[in-house]
Amino acid sequence: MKYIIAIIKPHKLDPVREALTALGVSGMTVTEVKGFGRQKGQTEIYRGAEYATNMVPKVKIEVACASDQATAVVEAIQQAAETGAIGDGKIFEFELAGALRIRTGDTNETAL
Amino acid sequence: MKYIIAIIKPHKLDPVREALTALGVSGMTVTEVKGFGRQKGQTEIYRGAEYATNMVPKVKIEVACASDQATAVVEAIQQAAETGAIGDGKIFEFELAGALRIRTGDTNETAL
Amino acid sequence: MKYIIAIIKPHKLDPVREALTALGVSGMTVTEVKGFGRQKGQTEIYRGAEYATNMVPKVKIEVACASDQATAVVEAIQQAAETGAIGDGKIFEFELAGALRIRTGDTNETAL
Amino acid sequence: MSKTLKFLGAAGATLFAALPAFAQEAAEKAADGAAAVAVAVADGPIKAPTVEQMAGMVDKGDTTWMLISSALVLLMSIPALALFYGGLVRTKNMLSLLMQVFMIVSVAALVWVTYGYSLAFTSGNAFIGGFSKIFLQGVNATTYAATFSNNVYIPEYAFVVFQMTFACITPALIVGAFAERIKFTPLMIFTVLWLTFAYFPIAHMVWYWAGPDFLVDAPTDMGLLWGWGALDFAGGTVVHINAGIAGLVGCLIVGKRIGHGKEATPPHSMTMTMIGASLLWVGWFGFNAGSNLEANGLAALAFINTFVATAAAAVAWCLIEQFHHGKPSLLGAVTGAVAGLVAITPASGFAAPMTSILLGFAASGLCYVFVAYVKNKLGYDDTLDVFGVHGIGGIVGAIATGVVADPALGGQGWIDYTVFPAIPGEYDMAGQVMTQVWAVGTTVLWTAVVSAILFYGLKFITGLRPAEDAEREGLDITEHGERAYNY
Amino acid sequence: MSKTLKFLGAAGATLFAALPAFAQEAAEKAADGAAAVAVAVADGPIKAPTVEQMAGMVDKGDTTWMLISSALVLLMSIPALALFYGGLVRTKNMLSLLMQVFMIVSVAALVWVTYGYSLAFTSGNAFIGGFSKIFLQGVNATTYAATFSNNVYIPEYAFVVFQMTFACITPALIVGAFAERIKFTPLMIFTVLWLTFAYFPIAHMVWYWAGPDFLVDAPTDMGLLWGWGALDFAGGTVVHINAGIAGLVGCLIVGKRIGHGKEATPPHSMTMTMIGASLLWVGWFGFNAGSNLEANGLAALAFINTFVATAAAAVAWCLIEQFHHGKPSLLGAVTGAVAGLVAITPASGFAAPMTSILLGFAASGLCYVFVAYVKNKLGYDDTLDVFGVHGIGGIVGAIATGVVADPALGGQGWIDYTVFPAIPGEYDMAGQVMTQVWAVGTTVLWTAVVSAILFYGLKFITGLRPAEDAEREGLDITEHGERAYNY
Amino acid sequence: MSKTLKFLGAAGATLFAALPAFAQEAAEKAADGAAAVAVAVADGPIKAPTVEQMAGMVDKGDTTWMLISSALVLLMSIPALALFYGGLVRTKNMLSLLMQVFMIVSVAALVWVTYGYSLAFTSGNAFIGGFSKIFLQGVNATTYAATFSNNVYIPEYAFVVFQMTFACITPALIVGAFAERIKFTPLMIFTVLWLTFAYFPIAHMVWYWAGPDFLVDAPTDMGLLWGWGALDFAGGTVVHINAGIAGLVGCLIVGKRIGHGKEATPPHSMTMTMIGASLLWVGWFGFNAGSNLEANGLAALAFINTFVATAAAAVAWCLIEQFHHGKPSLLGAVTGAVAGLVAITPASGFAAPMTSILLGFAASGLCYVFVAYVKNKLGYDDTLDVFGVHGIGGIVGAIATGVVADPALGGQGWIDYTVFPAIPGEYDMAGQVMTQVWAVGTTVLWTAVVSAILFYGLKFITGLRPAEDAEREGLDITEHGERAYNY
Ligand SMILES: Nc1ncnc2c1ncn2[C@@H]1O[C@H](COP(=O)(O)OP(=O)(O)O)[C@@H](O)[C@H]1O
Ligand SMILES: Nc1ncnc2c1ncn2[C@@H]1O[C@H](COP(=O)(O)OP(=O)(O)O)[C@@H](O)[C@H]1O
Ligand SMILES: Nc1ncnc2c1ncn2[C@@H]1O[C@H](COP(=O)(O)OP(=O)(O)O)[C@@H](O)[C@H]1O
Repeated sequence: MKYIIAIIKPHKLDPVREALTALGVSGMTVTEVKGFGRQKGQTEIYRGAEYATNMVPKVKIEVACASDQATAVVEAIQQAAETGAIGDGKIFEFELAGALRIRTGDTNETAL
Repeated sequence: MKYIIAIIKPHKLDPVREALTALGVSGMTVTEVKGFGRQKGQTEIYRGAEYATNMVPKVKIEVACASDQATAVVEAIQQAAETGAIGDGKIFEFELAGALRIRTGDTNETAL
Repeated sequence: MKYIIAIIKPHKLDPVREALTALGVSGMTVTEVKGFGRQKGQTEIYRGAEYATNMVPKVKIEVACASDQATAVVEAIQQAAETGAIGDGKIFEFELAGALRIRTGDTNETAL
Repeated sequence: MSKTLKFLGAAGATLFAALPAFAQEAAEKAADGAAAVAVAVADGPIKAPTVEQMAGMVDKGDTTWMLISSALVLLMSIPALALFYGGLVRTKNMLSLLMQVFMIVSVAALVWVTYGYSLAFTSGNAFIGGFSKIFLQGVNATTYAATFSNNVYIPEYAFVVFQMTFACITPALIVGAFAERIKFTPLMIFTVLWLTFAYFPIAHMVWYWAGPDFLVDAPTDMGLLWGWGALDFAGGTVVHINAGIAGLVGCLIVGKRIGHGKEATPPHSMTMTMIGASLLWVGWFGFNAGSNLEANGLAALAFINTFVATAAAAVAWCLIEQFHHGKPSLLGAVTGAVAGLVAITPASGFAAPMTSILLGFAASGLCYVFVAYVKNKLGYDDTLDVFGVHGIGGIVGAIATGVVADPALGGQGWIDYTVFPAIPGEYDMAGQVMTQVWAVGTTVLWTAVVSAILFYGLKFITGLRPAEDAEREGLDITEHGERAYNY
Repeated sequence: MSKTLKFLGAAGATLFAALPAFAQEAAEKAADGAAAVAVAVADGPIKAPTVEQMAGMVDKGDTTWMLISSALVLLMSIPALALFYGGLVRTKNMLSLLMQVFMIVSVAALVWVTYGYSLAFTSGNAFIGGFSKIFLQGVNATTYAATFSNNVYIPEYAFVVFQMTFACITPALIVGAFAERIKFTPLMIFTVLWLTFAYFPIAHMVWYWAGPDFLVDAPTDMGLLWGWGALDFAGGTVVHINAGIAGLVGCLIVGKRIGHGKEATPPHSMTMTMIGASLLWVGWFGFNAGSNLEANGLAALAFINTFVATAAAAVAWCLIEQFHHGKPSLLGAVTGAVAGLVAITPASGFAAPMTSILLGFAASGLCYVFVAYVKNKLGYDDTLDVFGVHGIGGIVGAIATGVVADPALGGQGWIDYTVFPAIPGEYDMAGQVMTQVWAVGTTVLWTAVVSAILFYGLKFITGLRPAEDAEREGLDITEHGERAYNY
Repeated sequence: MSKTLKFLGAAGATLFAALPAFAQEAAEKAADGAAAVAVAVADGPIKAPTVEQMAGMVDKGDTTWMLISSALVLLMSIPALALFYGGLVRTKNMLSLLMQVFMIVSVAALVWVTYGYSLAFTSGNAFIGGFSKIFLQGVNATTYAATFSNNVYIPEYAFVVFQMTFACITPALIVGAFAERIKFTPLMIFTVLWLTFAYFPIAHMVWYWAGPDFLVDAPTDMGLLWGWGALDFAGGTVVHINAGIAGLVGCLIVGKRIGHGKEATPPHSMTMTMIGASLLWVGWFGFNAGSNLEANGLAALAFINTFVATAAAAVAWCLIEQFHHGKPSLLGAVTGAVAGLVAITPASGFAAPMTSILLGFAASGLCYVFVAYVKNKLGYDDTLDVFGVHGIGGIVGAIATGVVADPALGGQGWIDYTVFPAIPGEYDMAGQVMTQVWAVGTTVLWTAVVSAILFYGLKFITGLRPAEDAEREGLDITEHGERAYNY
């Protein structure tokens, strides 16, 4: 199994969610985060003074999936989340050693 | 070492914390997240109009532990977090390659 | 590639970010979390009654980096985040199986 | 309704407070604490008093009442309305709502003193006033405005500022209909134009008249709807129907939000919405009871009616939800409360507390139907139910005013200002209801046409909506470069 | 205290403002801007004036004052109290608090105009009024209510609405005691019953009397505690002790929250609590100074006392915390402020500013002891310290009123309304304190018994608490299907 | 300006409302609803009336106005200013701001009644009053304070409490300058000392005089700046320049925040800031129009000026941002609004609405320059622009008052109280502007010196800043052991 973490722009959450649902992904977990990267943040202006912020609000998506689904998931996220502008985000892929559904006790693939 | 990520219902946080403490787990990290899964969200009603929300508030718990403790941790979480209703959440298990306590510089098992 | 997760004290975020930038780390993702550990929380007082809180606000930093950079990153975080007082936090290291930059489709090291 | 000219208005309680005594003892008219009037008492009220005489007909209690009422109505716009609306949108658009309301208030205030007051409250024709008080010329600290009682005046600045707050809140109400998807600059332009072509004329038509000491000698110097005898105590037509219809037209022309109907858009902060609703309730006392222009028993009546109609409407909405969904919601409670406030507005000085409660119940139910069913059926995207609550609630209230004002139901009836001093007129409920219907119809038509022209015009000239990506990202960042929260 | 019937009340400043002058120059009584009174002046005040005569005894300044005071007291409930309470609970119960307060206000308003006003403020027996003004019959825009001064009246609707706001806030205060664990529907039923059997009787006992122009001829037409001569300027017994005791009884019968004592439950938003406390302070001026029913020097006295007692209590709590824990907290500051507001309430029109400051200090210290020690010792779960602050603060204030009202300490003493026109009575501090103690005891007993019966009854009939899982999940979702925040 | 002693003040509208009529008909002076004055009318106004006579010169409308204005000014401090400031800081310092403002208000109120009122408003020398009313001795519910009109009085407690709210808000304004980095205890000590040595003297210099019925016989019993003929309607010098300069001195002596200039510190909640700004606007009507001390046409003038100057300033700031950065921001809009409020303060009762608008525009532009350029150029860390907005806005307003008060521009001119009854004086714009400049200079100098001494003194005795780690962690936890939010 794989565990995919994607950092995307907040307003891309809905398209990404739809893309993943279309793929048959049964669940995901979403966190509001702040990102620091090449996209150095909008220049923010307070009372006329400009500041370069380097923390940009992002959304982190976590999806556990079967190993053979991983590539499709990554691709789906990339396509849905892309705007072409800097700050589109990253997708990270991990090995998932085990999974369990709390309600039923199902484990691994069946738990997802 | 293992790294356990559990997504649970928010009001189960206290029981889970107690169960883990009872087990001798020395620490954990908690994040407020939103979950998307089978539990399609309460039907929320705004001014008489119903919407099916698919984002349900959840709590994510992260626990690093020694490998031999992992099963016990997973079981403890499952028991404490279970309600039997849909949306109880998942537990994911990862290999943890290294750990370090910032204060002392202790590494790996001793760092937990 | 490695994926470093560090739990630090909130007011140490700026020094850590600076230390990592100095190291040439190109990005990171930050989440507000609550920590539960040895630092049992300030004794909080509400209307004269004392409670021991066990949830302390922390900040979680996630950095993906090339494997050979990992040690330097961990050290930099540790030095910047250390106060010597209890609750300074932990650093966890994971194997990162894959990475992708959404904007360009670059993968792995080049994606970071 | 009979075409006979009737002059109605908020009853002049000062004069009629003690009707039995009226005929017998002129001295009693020294009532209600106005030494001023005492001057007049000797030889009865003075017809068409001079400014110097008016100075002796002012009561500081009234002046205080009008000033504090003005402050309360400003409170209704900022922060109350801004919070009520803002709490209901998504976080990414919160700041844009706050900004829109804040700046509409600011712009409207400037427009009002520049030419709005003149267009609305000077003599002109039946549809619009003139430019005689442009830039407030001729208005100063020693000029006075008439009330609904013979020989009772208030400082004109107090009247200007009280009416100003109405001109500030009305366009701000509209923005809820197309919240989360409007560009800021066109909205500001719309505000100025809409005030000019919709608000000022309708305010003139509904509220302008020569005053109780002058009307007898100037029997045609009045706005169209006032002349018809339409009853609108505090602005059901001018404010709520006007804004409700403009909102409906606006949301149709602006179009639906991206994702409308598919994504749930839960209120980002019901806390803010509740604060807003509560302050709206508090401020509305200035709106309704202040519209009496005097601090007397009638103002107290308008006050208590405003209180209980709102309470009834909140309870009604909760009961409906309880039966319909099994749970009463806070959003329901506050929506009901606002519906009650809207509905009682035109009736507040005419109804009795018990009929106000019934009106509150009825308005709540009807608004519920529109908000929960009709809107979804017809599929328009009136984001914050400006039409469903202000439009429908306003129409219900305006028409029901014809019923509840009937003295037979404990109402205050109407006052015949064609005789001097004014006397209560004879009440014809059916006729009055028809007058109300005509007034509503006129307002709806006028504002719909003007709003449609303005929205279409701006759509083609400046555009109304931000780019799709900007809408997705949220107006806070794209229109104002800020976020509402940086926790 | 001597069993002799004494008639006390808020001093009639209008009459006694210029005591030396009183005997000599009747003309001076034309004081305080009321032309109205001028009518009376010619032959001295009129005993038992007719309604027509009353119409000439109304001052628009008073009317304005009563209306704006009513708005301020509504502000105290919504949003102030709702925010003060809501900020202190956990996020998951925030909305339930807002909803409870909002709907209690709405329901109480309807109950008040339906039969509450009649039960509280019409002639009946010493314990409860009658049904003569049920559905507000007989009340209209031209009826008047007495004040504490001979021949000074206010529109009855203004009196009705002012008192209404008190009936709205009192049951809302109670909910803090069992916040985070009460079902909504039983709470609404409780509100109606408790108003009927606890609030209306106690309001009648403490506040009902025939009025200064009528009492001489109707020497027994009054509430029980009023007849005893108990002093309660603005509702220390009726509002605060009443609610405080009901809260204590409620939290005992409802039971402790799950996890009480084990889990820390930090306030989810001290920002909201601070807004609430601030608006409570602002609104309380309407509550206390408005209770004077006239805008004169005594109202100003009640105002300044309310200000400085609160400031003193806030400072006192901070100093205690500084010495006790090394840091003053905002929660401490606002809790102290509210304790001061509660304590000064019965005394606000009787004390002098300097004795008010002392009262504020004392009340803050005593409430601290209850909130920080006694509660924990006894182990009851009064979530938001309704008993500790409103109950204890109310009792301290009510008893201390007997001390600070003493003219020897700069207080206002009491007015003997058995003579016409009224005159100041002779002050007996020890006797007065005993009267206050009796009044407190009666109130405590009455409300405790009524509340206990109602809570137990509802516990068995409808149940009071949500299921354990529902309580854990939070009342926002389980009772109302909404969240306070969706950021 | 000529060195001749001139006695200026807010024009006595009561008397001059009907100037043409003035000479002819003494009876007209019965104007504005005061039966009281009627007593006087028979033989013209009474010079130096006794307290008993004053009792007949009080209008309840004025009393209501002063009480509600006082409530509005308290609202400006808590919650308005606290939220306005608090929203702009980072989350970790939010609670500290709320606490600072809340406790400064509490402490200042106690200091005011203890000796502040006496030092500011009793006869002493040109710089400071005496101790004759220490602990408010001699003040009671039957003493009266003069207004700006002959023979018009208000209850002294109402005057005491109105002025108290000014003493409460002024030191609270200062804290914005060194927000996020000040220890709480020294701040409280500073508050007491600064009130004593800066605020009370300046209030005495600017506002103290014997009153219109007494000045003729006591031609030197007045504060220094009042004697110069400086015009300051509502406290441009006493409140805004005073606080603005103290803030500048404070932020220089306290030093910059850690990370200043490097880290962006976005406002943690623009929602709170907007609520604060809105309530400031609403409350400011009490501040400005309340400063008229009477509810008449002049109060209405001050009210409308306050409204439109603010609107103009908000619009101006947005337009500047639109041209400069392409987007108007909410922070800009509210900052502009506050700049407008500050600038109109000294001029509010003197200007005409149209000149107020121009003043609002000008002040907004000048404050923008200071906030956006000068501050960054000079590199001081005035966290919330207390100097840039209150200092600069206050100075602009104070000097411009000399221009806009000119009757040639529709202004109210000045009143010559050296004759009895008072009459309008002849206006010399250039001279008046010079007087204003002198008044500003004196205020700046006085407050700068006092503030510098106090800040340096405290720096060495108690220290002003928390430890570096504490500052990083945030003052909420380190100074008060609490967090503003625990979601
Ligand atoms: N090395 C990294 N480790 C963890 N998160 C990263 C890393 N680099 C970037 N991110 C996350 O991805 C987001 C987008 O990265 P950025 O460099 O701004 O744009 P792009 O991906 O278009 O090059 C950042 O805001 C951050 O949240
Ligand atoms: N594939 C997944 N990857 C990541 N998180 C998931 C996944 N599936 C479910 N979750 C998380 O688990 C929560 C519960 O899952 P859900 O399918 O609703 O219920 P259940 O676990 O009872 O079947 C979801 O809200 C989501 O946060
Ligand atoms: N086993 C663990 N798994 C996950 N997070 C942990 C674990 N132990 C500690 N943490 C995180 O690290 C933080 C600091 O740990 P704590 O034990 O309080 O202090 P220290 O690291 O100085 O011993 C905790 O608040 C928690 O967020």
